[in-house]
Amino acid sequence: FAAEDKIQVTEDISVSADYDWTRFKGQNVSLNVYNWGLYISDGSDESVDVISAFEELTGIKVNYTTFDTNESMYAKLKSGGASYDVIFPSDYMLGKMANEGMLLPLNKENIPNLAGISELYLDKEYDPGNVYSVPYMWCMVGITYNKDMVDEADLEQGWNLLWDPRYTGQILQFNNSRDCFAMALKTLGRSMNPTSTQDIDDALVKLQEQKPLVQAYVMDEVFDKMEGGEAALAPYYTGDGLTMIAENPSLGMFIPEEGTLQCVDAMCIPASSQNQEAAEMFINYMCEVDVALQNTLFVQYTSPVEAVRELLPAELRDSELMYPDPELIERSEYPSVISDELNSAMDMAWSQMKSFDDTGNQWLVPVFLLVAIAMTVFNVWRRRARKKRRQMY
Amino acid sequence: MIKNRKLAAPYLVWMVVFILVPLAIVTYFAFTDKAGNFTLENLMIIGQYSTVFVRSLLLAAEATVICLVLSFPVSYFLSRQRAAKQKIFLMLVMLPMWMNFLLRTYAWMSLLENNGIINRILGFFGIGPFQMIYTSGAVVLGMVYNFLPYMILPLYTAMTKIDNSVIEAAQDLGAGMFKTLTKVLIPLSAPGIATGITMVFVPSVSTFIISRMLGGGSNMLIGDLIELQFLGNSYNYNLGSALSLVLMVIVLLCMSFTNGFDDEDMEGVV
Amino acid sequence: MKKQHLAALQKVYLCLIFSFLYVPIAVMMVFSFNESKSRTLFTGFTLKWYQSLLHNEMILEALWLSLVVAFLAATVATILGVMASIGISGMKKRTQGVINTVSYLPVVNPEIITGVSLMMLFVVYVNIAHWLNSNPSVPGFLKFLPENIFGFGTLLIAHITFCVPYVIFNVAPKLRRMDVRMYEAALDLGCNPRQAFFKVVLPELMPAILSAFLISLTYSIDDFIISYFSCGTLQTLPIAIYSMTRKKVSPEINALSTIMFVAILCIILVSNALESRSYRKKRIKE
Amino acid sequence: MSKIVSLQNIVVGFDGENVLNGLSLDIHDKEFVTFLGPSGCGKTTTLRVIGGFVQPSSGNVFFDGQDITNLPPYKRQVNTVFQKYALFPHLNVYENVAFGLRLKKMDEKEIRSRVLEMLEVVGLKGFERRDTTNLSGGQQQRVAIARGLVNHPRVLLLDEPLGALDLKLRKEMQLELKRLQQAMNITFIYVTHDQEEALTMSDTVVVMKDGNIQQIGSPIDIYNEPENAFVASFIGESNIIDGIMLRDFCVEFAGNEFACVDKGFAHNELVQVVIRPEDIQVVPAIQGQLTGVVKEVIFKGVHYEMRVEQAGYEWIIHSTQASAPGELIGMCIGPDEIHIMTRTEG
Amino acid sequence: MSKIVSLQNIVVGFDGENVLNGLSLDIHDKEFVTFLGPSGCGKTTTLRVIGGFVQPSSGNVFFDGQDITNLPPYKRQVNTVFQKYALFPHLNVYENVAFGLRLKKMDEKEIRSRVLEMLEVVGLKGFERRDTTNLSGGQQQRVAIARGLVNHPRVLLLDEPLGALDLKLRKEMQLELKRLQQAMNITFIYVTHDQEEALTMSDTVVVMKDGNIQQIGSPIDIYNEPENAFVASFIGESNIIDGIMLRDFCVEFAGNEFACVDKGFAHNELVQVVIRPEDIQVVPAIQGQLTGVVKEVIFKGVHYEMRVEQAGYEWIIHSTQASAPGELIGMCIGPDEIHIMTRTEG
Ligand SMILES: Nc1ncnc2c1ncn2[C@@H]1O[C@H](COP(=O)(O)OP(=O)(O)OP(=O)(O)O)[C@@H](O)[C@H]1O
Ligand SMILES: Nc1ncnc2c1ncn2[C@@H]1O[C@H](COP(=O)(O)OP(=O)(O)OP(=O)(O)O)[C@@H](O)[C@H]1O
Ligand SMILES: [Mg+2]
Ligand SMILES: [Mg+2]
Repeated sequence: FAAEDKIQVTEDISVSADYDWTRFKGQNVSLNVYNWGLYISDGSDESVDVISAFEELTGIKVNYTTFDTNESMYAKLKSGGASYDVIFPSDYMLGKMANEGMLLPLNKENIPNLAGISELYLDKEYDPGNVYSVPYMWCMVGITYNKDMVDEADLEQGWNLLWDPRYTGQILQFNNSRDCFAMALKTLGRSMNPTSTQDIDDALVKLQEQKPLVQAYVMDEVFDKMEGGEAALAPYYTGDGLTMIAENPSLGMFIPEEGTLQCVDAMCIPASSQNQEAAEMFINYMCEVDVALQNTLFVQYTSPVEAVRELLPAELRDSELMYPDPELIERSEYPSVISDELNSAMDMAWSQMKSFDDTGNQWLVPVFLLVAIAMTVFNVWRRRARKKRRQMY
Repeated sequence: MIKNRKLAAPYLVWMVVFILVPLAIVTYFAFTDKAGNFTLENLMIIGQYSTVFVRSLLLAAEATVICLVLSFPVSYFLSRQRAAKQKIFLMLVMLPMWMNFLLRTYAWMSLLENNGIINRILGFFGIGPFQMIYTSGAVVLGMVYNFLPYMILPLYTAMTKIDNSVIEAAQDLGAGMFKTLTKVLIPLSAPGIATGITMVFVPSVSTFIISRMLGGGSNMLIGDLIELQFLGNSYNYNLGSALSLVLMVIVLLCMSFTNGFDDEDMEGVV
Repeated sequence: MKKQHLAALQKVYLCLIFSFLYVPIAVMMVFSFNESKSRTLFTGFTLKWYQSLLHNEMILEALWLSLVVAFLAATVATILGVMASIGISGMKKRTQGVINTVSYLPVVNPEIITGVSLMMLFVVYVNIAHWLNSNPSVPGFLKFLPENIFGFGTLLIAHITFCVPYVIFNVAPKLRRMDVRMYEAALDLGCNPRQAFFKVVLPELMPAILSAFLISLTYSIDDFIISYFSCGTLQTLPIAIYSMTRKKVSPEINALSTIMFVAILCIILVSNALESRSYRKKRIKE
Repeated sequence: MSKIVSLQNIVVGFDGENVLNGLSLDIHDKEFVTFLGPSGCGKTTTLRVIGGFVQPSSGNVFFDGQDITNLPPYKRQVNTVFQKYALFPHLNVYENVAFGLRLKKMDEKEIRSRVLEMLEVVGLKGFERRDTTNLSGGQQQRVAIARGLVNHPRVLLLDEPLGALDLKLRKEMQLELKRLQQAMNITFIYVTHDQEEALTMSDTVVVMKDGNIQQIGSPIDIYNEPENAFVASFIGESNIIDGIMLRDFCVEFAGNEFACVDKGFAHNELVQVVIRPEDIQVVPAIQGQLTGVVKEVIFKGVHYEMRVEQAGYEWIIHSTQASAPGELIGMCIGPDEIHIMTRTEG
Repeated sequence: MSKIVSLQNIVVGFDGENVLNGLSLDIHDKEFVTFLGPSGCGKTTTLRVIGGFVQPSSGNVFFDGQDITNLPPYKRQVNTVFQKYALFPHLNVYENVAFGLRLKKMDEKEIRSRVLEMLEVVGLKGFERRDTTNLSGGQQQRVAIARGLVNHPRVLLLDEPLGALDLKLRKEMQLELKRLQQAMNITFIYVTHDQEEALTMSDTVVVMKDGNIQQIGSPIDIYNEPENAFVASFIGESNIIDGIMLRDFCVEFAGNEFACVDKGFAHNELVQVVIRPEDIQVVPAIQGQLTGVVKEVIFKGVHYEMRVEQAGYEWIIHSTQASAPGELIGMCIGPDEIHIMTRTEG
């Protein structure tokens, strides 16, 4: 690249010069950015602080805050609890929000860097034509394993490994119904996205079967657990798998051949945004090669920006986990948007699975309530009686 | 001025707007569906979650009883110390509450894990390792740890009001240690016990962080269930409201049973 | 002989309980000096987490916000609560009971209910404001309600709401037990009612008010769930901590907690020492 | 002596019951006046009416001739020493005493000199910096008095200020209070239910019962000429017997005729006779006007207290000589020692 | 009468200071013994040693000849009525009294009859179901006594049981307690700091000061023959003057020689002379053995209290006749009224 095409913002970041980065300078514009926790190169651990670079470049103040699940982000936006300018929902959530009219269509003229995004990640069913979103990071679900505890030959089993009774008590499972059900469905040979309540019922049986083998249902605790050698097997996201392997070399990760879920976290603009154009500038900035590179280095997820791959260190560039076999990708699915009805059924099944091993029946709650009421009535009566007795003297 | 009822006006307004109205909204949602039509379905569905309720109540009850048993002697000993010492000990009881709740629980994870500190120490002596984390025992432990001060403080407050001479009187009349305990000490600290039970039982029933972190999420409690409605796939706040309502009713029943909302009893709790 | 045994037993027991309370905290503090990020293996001593804490703007900003909100909320809650206690004390027993019961609700309600219900309230407000502002048939002078309320204001309101009851439960009983004659004595000596309140009643309630303030501060700094639903785009310290768990808790947080713990300990120790010194001084003078 | 406080037809009710029923009373300047009566008779209430803490539902309070019925407490030239002192616990001794002066925005120097002077008067010199909570009861009491007196009130109200002290300290403080009142030369209105205290200190004693005044008079009047049986029995131990006034200077009781010094009663009027225990002389049985059997003898230090049964009535007799229980003794009562009152109930 | 409780060389220390310094004492069966002394002298501590609540650091406690020093309270045949009653607030009157019997696993019928009987004895029949917290002080006091007595203890310990009651009630209860002791025919060990109470009730009075016994004797002995100035001044008001015992039956004090009934002192021994205020006769100035000027006259009901200055000493005189302040009067003191003690400090 020729130097004159670039504006050098910091030592590590240069951005393309044929974009008017400075049109908001001095206008006191600020952006509310809502991202996953620790999901951007933020200057910690000797990384590059891409946000302050953006602020320096454009004069836009970024108010950066974080969330921990798609659902909490959704709940907050849905309720009108806050107005953001840029959010980073995952695929299925993105689709759901788009369906519900919670997102603004992007003005692609303001995001020329969209051109640098690999075709592989564009125009998916959750957002056909990328009307609402620009992918930010991509990953797949794989299984991390501890080489000291797992026989490499067993990896042949694919997803069924997670149902292998030899690893009883050493399996960690997602504490997230969507991913769990996807795996269960896969082992049943169906699509990873439930399409009927029958799917959900069958998957539930499968998950209940698995439950005795599971040590714990975890999300990000998985880092500690796997790195600390607490468990042998854990399905998780490939990007995070890379991070874990970097911390603990005795860990490995594989993606089952039969196919898996792939996930995208994408950048969108909520309907309530007041600064669409500035938000689009931010999205464009995030798609700059240098920025995407720094983010990838920090987060270890796969960047959809095509040019990044070449700039990565060899072990990442050639990693099967970061850039899996396209055929495998072909066999994999994105989580789809599913109906409210199925969602409710899934939540219900999920909680049934979680409270599964105990015996108990529906009558217990009313009985409990009745007992409580009886006790209260008795109590009130007793107090009355005592009062009366006192008054008698 | 000293009994100027007008002074309560700002709070009363505040109370109505920010306590009662929101609860009314919750109640409204509990009895409507997503389209805003009246329905009892939300409440009916709850029946299917009975196991969750039962387990939550049982675990919370277990934690409460353990807290009570542990705190009783502590509070008694504290209440019999000199005033200056009592102050220091009280501070010591309160101090852990200043640490972030999540971090304290995290610390317990470090202790209890299979490769955690306790197992490492035990391994040093050639014992173990034991599976401690991700058992319901660990959940109860987490509850006990986090809510113990809420039991100690009201018990202590109740016990400072027990005159030493009453205990001596019991001994004088022929009561040994056990009888003094059952016939005098326990009945007299009853208000404190009641408050303590409420203060431990309620947050134990509704916690979801403890069960997730120490219980490995394999057992769902009411707190998780409510959270699931607001922060789950289905985003069913109607059901969430209904669950909240039922939980609130249970809690209020428990409370009306233990103490009659007397602020005197609340003293020192908080 | 027997009594000594009992005393020894008592000491041992107290030791056990207090170590139960403090072991996790000690673990946390020790591992804030840990070289590696491991939570279970101490690999070497370092202060780097403290250094990086000083440079972590997100945490520092969140901490700052938490402290500001906590101080404001505790202050407002204390003022509101003290006023309420005084007002309530003049009411009939029955009314008092009702008010106490309602005040008790935020204390016993699961936090998530309080958080969500408050959020719903704010949303309802936003909807009303929006309708008023956008409906052409509404006269112009009614279009003054701001729509963008989520943020500092709502956060503060939420914190005040769950703090006030604690203030009331701390102050009201003290007020009730206070000798009315103290107040009358002040009147007798020439105070008008307002002066009597500020010169006598308030100082008398001061310990209770202070502890109520401290408690409010604690709860406010520690609160996550209620804040989460009412903070808008802001981020308090607990929210920052929770969302950081996307990967794992950074030892920086251990470092922060250690610093806060030590700071609080120091404040308590110093205030205790001052108190006992002035006490001793008094005794010496006798 | 001019009237300084005057109560006219004061009625006070709590919860629909009248605690004071139209009480009227004049208090003269520079007097030591004591309200004496059993617990709950309305003494404190009367004091609080004067202090301005209780609004009478009818009637007027005059101070120095002016109607102050509706004046709030902080505008009255009256200070109060409360039943349990009501010292300000957050202030030390000096600040407690200086409290009233501070409110008057007095010069700091002047405050200092007046407070120190007053502390010296009550014997608490050198206690300025002490916490009031660490003081003994007697010392607290004196701080409370100093706090009132330092404002130079025209009237000081004292509500059982010695109630919480033990006997010895009480006796000392009684004398001290009396001296203080004379030294300051102001009016003290004092409330007590201890008759000995009332007699020891007062210029005028007001005996109350159930919100009504029973008798007003000097201690000697009250003791020696009680107007009714209640006053007689409340002021010291008494033998109170029903009798008949046969004619002037002659009364019949206990089955015997006695000479007395009272007159002016109707012929055969039913009366009550009061005889103080120490006024009955014990004589050999044959010489006595009355004879009785000794039931019980109690040593009281200064004297023996004997309970003597005579014709169904139990006499209390104080005598320096003890008779043995069971002994038959005679009793003589001089005319001077017999006090006649019209008969009332109770 | 046999010894029932015997203390031998009891030493008790708190915080390194000895509260009791080697106290020895025998208490006889069926006596009414009173510990009398100023606040903080160790009365309560002595009682608690007997009750078993305080372990003496040295010395032994015998009960009926057996060493019970190490027996816990609940195994002693002794019951206590505590300083502030210490009733169980969660139990009603009946249950409070039945508490001790219940612990003995007695038959419910027997318990009932004994409790009701005991409540009748203390005059609380019909109060069985009442809450103790709503009772008046005197009633609470009686419940506490019944609770102790119902167990038929050999010894009942009472720690200032009347301290919280008002004067009138106190006097009534004193008599009642004495009667109760005689009716039950057991030993009462009673603590008070009120000398009149001690004199009124006791068979034996033990006067204590600073953890030491000053004198043991009957009320009359203690009052009339105090062994030292402390006892004399503590038991009733006294004039205590330094004097010189010139020879047997003749003592010099206040600048004059007086006949007395004491002998056996050394020649010219320095002594203290105790004269009770009521034992000084007031006579016209010329007839007096001593003459003095009346400083102050206080009406006390039964008598006048006069303070008379004579040669720098202020005499307290009780007389039924008042002299005017400023008057010169004569004082006569009979030989019987002069009590001689060896001189001690304080
Ligand atoms: N604020 C009040 N509310 C209701 N009743 C009251 C109040 N103050 C006094 N009383 C009642 O008025 C009566 C007289 O009370 P007061 O305090 O004047 O008596 P007292 O003579 O001072 O008695 P004590 O010697 O016990 O102090 C009592 O029966 C009391 O219960
Ligand atoms: N548990 C204790 N710890 C420390 N000191 C004590 C204790 N009990 C009593 N004392 C001290 O021992 C001394 C004697 O106390 P004790 O209670 O026997 O006095 P008392 O004669 O009963 O006085 P009072 O008439 O005030 O009841 C006091 O100085 C008291 O402070
Ligand atoms: Mg009164
Ligand atoms: Mg005592």
